[in-house]
Amino acid sequence: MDHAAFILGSWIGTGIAVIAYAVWVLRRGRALSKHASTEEKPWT
Amino acid sequence: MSSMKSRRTIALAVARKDVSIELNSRILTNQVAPFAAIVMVMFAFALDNEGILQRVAPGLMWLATLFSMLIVVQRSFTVESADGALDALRVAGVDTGAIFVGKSLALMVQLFVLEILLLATAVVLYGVEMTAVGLLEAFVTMVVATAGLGCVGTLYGGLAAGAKGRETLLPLLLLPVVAPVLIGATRATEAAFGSGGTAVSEGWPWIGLLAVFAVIFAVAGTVAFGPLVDE
Amino acid sequence: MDSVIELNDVVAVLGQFPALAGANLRVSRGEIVLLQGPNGAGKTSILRVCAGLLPIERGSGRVLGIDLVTQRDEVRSRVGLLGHSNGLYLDLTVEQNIRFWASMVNATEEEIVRAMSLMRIDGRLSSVKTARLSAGQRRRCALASLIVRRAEIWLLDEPHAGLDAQGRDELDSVLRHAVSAGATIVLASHEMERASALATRVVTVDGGGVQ
Amino acid sequence: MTPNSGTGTSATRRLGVLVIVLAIALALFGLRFSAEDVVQGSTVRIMYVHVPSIWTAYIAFILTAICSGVYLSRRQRSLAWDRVAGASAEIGVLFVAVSLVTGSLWGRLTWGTYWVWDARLTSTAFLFITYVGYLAVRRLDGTHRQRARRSSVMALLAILEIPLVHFSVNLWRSLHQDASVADPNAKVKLDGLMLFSLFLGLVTFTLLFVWLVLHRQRTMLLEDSFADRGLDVAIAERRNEAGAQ
Repeated sequence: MDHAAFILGSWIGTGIAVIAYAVWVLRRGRALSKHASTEEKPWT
Repeated sequence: MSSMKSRRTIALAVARKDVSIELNSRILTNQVAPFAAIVMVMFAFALDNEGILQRVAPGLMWLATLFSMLIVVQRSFTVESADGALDALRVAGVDTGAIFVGKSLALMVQLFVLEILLLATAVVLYGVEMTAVGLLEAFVTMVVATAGLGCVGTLYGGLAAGAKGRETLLPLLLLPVVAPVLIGATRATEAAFGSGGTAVSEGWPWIGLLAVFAVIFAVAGTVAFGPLVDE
Repeated sequence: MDSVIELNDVVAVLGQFPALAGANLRVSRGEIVLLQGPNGAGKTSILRVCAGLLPIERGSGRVLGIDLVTQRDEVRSRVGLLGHSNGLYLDLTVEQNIRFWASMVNATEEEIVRAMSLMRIDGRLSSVKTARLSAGQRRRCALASLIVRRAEIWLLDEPHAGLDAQGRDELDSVLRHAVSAGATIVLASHEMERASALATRVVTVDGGGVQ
Repeated sequence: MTPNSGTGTSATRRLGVLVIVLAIALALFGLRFSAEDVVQGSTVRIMYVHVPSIWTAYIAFILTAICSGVYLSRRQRSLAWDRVAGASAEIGVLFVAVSLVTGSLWGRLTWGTYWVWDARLTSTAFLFITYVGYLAVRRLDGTHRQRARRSSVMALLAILEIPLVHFSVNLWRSLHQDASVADPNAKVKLDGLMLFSLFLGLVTFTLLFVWLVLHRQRTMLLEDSFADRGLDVAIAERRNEAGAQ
């Protein structure tokens, strides 16, 4: 059904956008913190 | 110790300086005004219908003003950064609020001249007809809208001046902010022109909106200009 | 000791480049200090830090007893900086430029006339657009605007550059006169011979620090 | 996941798991359990992602403004405020984009068109562009402090600008009530389960936002301190220049 495509499209689109952003942030954080000392990571 | 003069004197001196620069270099009359006029002609090509042109003349006039304004604002800060004059002003401890007011005033004068020209172009090319009250309203609209545009243009122009990659930033920052001016000034001018059967009296509330805009950004600019241009 | 300039381990950054990497400097009132060193050593940056134009990233500094980190704005009105650029409006005439600067402070008509004649930019030159001037003439114009501003500390970056022999002599006498009137001068120059004759002290700058 | 890797802590990991569980529950309630709307039919299901995303965007921009204000008002200016402001704005832009896209899909179903010049849509588009501009200002070159000062002022200016744009767009639209499309503000009548699903959506997205800000803000801290560390090396090199001459 046409409606179903739009509804699922908006849910999946939202999910992909959020997950892609979250993955990008996590990976970047992982890559950077590999070279960081403990003092540079005050949350640990 | 060099004692600073009052804000007002400095602002007027800065404004006079910017106007003198324009009178000496004639960039506005020789380059920006012809550009604005050609934009009005291009709109006529694109729309290709006298009835429509007459109807949308106010919107086109203000769009042409905004596009030309981008050029005038950039020019206004190119003269400051060409030989480090803005740096020199800052080193001299000149009050940035006063610089803001002065540059805004000069920008307003230049924009106003441009708008008079665009209004004349609209009358001649698009066949706009106005009553005496309509002309007065158009005039008031131009004054109040220009006050707002001058303040916003100077504020964001100062941020976008100088270092590389900033010139392209100006339209992105400036155009969303001036949306209320485009809306308000276009509606008020429509009333003044009587486009689409609007009565002259319908324009005044929009002029009120323009006035609110001008006041808000005049105050905000005086405060925020310093931190934005400072390195 | 009456220090008017005091820099302690100052680090200053241009983009990501440390133009100053721990500079120390002390200047007393009435001195004429010459900064000398190779190109890119950090002479210009020291002057710009003292003028309150370049922020201090690390370390501390005081000019005329005012903190450079927290009160940069107050420093600015009391120093005059002549940098590589002259701070002129190229589309204005010489006289319009000087008068504009004069209108920023309470400069009298007499001061304007004196500054312009001292720098030999009165007469025919005064009504010429600064864009059409030679480098030396622009320099003189910038110095005149500095005189009009009556700064307590003069920070001069290559003030002799572009000046002819006569212009240099005149500049030197202007500087000496300024010092006798209570100013303090820090200048960076390549003109070792001339500048060290003028200077009361020579300081070597290299690698973003003072040696 | 090994402990102390990346920008996570046990708290954020627990929060992350909670968000995932809530998201699954939201999908079940929104797409399966909740009823269809009397007027809008199944299209109302888009609401459960659309409304929470614009809600989150508003929270994000409010947080950006608050942090910018705090940054500027403190005597001892801490870059941490600026980083939270930046992280929040970035996530806000993401969610405005999401709500614009889902909104236009919803609009295509209910009004038959992707875009109408409705006041709310138009001013949301302006909101989006304004914060794209804010992020561009953050990327201008300069030191961290310059970035922080400029962008904080920009964030506060945006707070002035947005109501003004919103108000004028509203005024503009109020004169042009177009009868050809369905009223974009038609009220959806929500029953208990639908209301619950919507509420679940708001909670899920808000917690998701908190999780994202925590991580993003820490990555920004790492980015900043790496730039500073580069500075230490550069300072050492710069000092050696003197000896090499």
